[in-house]
Amino acid sequence: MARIVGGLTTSHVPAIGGAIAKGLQGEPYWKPFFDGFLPVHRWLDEVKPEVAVVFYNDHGLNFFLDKMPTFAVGAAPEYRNADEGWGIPTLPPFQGQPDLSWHIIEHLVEREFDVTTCQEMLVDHAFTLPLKLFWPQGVPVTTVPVCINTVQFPLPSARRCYALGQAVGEAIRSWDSDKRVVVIGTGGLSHQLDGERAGFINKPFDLKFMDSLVNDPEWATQYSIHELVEKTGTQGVELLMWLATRGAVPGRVRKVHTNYHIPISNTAAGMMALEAL
Amino acid sequence: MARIVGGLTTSHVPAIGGAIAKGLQGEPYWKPFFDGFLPVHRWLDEVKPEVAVVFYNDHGLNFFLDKMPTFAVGAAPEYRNADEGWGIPTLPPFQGQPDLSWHIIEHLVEREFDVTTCQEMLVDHAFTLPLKLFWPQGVPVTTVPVCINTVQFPLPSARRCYALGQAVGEAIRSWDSDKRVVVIGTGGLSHQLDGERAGFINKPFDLKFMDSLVNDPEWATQYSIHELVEKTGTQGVELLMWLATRGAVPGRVRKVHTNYHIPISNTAAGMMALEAL
Amino acid sequence: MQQRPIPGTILFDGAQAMKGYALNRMCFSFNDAVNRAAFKADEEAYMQHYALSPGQADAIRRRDVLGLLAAGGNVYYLAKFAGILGLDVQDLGAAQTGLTKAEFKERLLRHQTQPAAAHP
Amino acid sequence: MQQRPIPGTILFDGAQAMKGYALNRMCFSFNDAVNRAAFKADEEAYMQHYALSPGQADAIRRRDVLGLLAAGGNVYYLAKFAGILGLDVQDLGAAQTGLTKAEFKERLLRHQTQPAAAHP
Ligand SMILES: [Fe+3]
Ligand SMILES: [Fe+3]
Repeated sequence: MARIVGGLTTSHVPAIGGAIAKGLQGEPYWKPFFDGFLPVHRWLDEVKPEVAVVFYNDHGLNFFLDKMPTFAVGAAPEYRNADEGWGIPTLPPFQGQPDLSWHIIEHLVEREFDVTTCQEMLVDHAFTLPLKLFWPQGVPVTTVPVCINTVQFPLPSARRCYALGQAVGEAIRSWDSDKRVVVIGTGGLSHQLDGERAGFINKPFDLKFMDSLVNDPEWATQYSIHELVEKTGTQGVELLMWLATRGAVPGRVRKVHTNYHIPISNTAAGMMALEAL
Repeated sequence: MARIVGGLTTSHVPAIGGAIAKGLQGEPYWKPFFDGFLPVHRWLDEVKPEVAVVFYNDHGLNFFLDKMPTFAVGAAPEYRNADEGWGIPTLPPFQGQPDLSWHIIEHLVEREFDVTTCQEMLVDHAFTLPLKLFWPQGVPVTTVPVCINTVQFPLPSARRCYALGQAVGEAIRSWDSDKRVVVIGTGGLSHQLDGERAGFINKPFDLKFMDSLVNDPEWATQYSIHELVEKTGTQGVELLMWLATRGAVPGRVRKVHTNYHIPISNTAAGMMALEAL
Repeated sequence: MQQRPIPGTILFDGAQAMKGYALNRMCFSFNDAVNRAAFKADEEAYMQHYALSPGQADAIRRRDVLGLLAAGGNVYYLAKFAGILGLDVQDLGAAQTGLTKAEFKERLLRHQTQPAAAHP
Repeated sequence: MQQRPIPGTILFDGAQAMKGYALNRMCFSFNDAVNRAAFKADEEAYMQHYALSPGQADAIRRRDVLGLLAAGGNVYYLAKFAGILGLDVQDLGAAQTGLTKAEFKERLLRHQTQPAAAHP
């Protein structure tokens, strides 16, 4: 059976793509952000994951309001990146792991998750940039994207996303394979792009949330989506991806490294690497 | 609050569209099928539903395998029919009831159904023909389509579909409106189009299933999807729509009329009208 | 998840869906009359555009329904290919069961006399 | 479901999604460079093709971000319109808060010194 080595979470602001393309990682603005990944690179060199299951949210590249899924699971041989409209460079395709995709899909439907299955799926910055951040020298993992709706309300509750993560974790651990799997969640932390409240950031909540993921992973499931928007901003709800990730890495974890930096673009940028024990 | 007047279920074979277009309702082949609807027309004249929530399955018109939802709910002002590739006449658009659509969507997500929301949705023969069968003089109801995946395995279980129906029923009954709502489920009964087993029909199971919907509505939820395919054929699983419909009309019902006729095309054609008590 | 096979039946699951993606994508395109005409005008070019596997293309050429199912075809999409050929579901049933259409219809009719009370 | 409003925030729910469908559909098309060019070449014709409401078209003409949100625009799709204009999220933030871009950035930076221990 496959083994989950741990969970990785990070913010996924589009501007990161520009910074990577222009080689700005050492600039004063970017250094505190990119430096946070260095200890994680060393850890990944040790544990050498071969597959990544990635919880992310689409930002209007693959899904439109004509067919907006709550949960979508990729089941494609490869996932192409594409123009999102603002000129960050398009990355080469990412390799899929369709046998794991279908194993996850079957397990999720059996567990009464009503997923949308995607045999073709364009992946946006929320999927691509974190992979480049964790593996700047080239992405050595095959992938399974799991997309959670944060575009259109009603959103799935924090509790439902955590349960989704748990079920995905069960599926990975019952996958008939000897591969090492890492779970990744991208998005957040607190930020809001739209409305008069644009620029909202809530550092105390973010730090408490990051802390909870280590030893009290269900802490955030006490909040409704409405409360989470209130506390973290309209885009801060992307923390749902972090919650699903932690749900997939069950039991106790060791904190490999964390980073928190304000601001990248309009975002409180967070990063965590948790090793499964 | 809105009131559910009852549930209607019927087979939805494409050939029905040709028969209606050519006026063959009185021909010996078709008469036993179309005559089954006459008592239901009288009942509908009495109870006068204003809105129909329709459980149906898409046959490759609106959904493809790039984005195949388990459950999809329409939220459009109108639903267009379109060419399905075999030349049955395309019908004029059907009116939506978007406020009810959104009320149902919000309730379903709150109840942990992970629906796909469709603000644009082409509807195929499985949606259009039953409305023409129940209202041959012109469709007087606005509509909310709810599509259940029967194209690609894994399918949602019978139990899950029944629970979906129950949650949709709760949503209708908590809709802030004085409208009379009828729930419709289309598909089945036993038939199989593909493979060496094409032409399979199981009359004893169909009759037992129809019987169970009156007084023992959860009876069919004892079966796995695999067992249902075994007992009713690869397309016989469309009975999931009937189950969801009965889930939405809770409690005791009065049998207004039923009909069962073999064959229409390759299908054991069934029809039921149940009045909510 | 191993389950006992159902004779004469292929369940369209993940394995079939992967195998048949190109074929089903082509058949899905047949919803559009323009695409049906393009296929009829040049079948080979059309199949090449959709990158059908050699086995899929061969089954299309031979109008081999069981071959199309084995190659990952899904009955809901294949029905649109049957539409191009002017075949109805009873033609397909006959082709798959090795019966004439008359024999296939006769077999359907015989189900009328199945006893209602047999154990389901 | 009445919930207490969050100041300065419109949740993109069913009501907004219905109101904004045409506008968001247009903005979704801006993923494609060809469509961005077509919009730039003739904004009025492009908006007409997507059947924008008069209020939506007006907000597009005035580059009025708050107006676009009020007209049912969703921030994820509107971001693609901002891309056409060469605006980043801090330009948008400044425009919506009535600050200069420098002031808006300054305000973001001040969050660094929020005490970690305050009640979340
Ligand atoms: Fe984001
Ligand atoms: Fe059908």
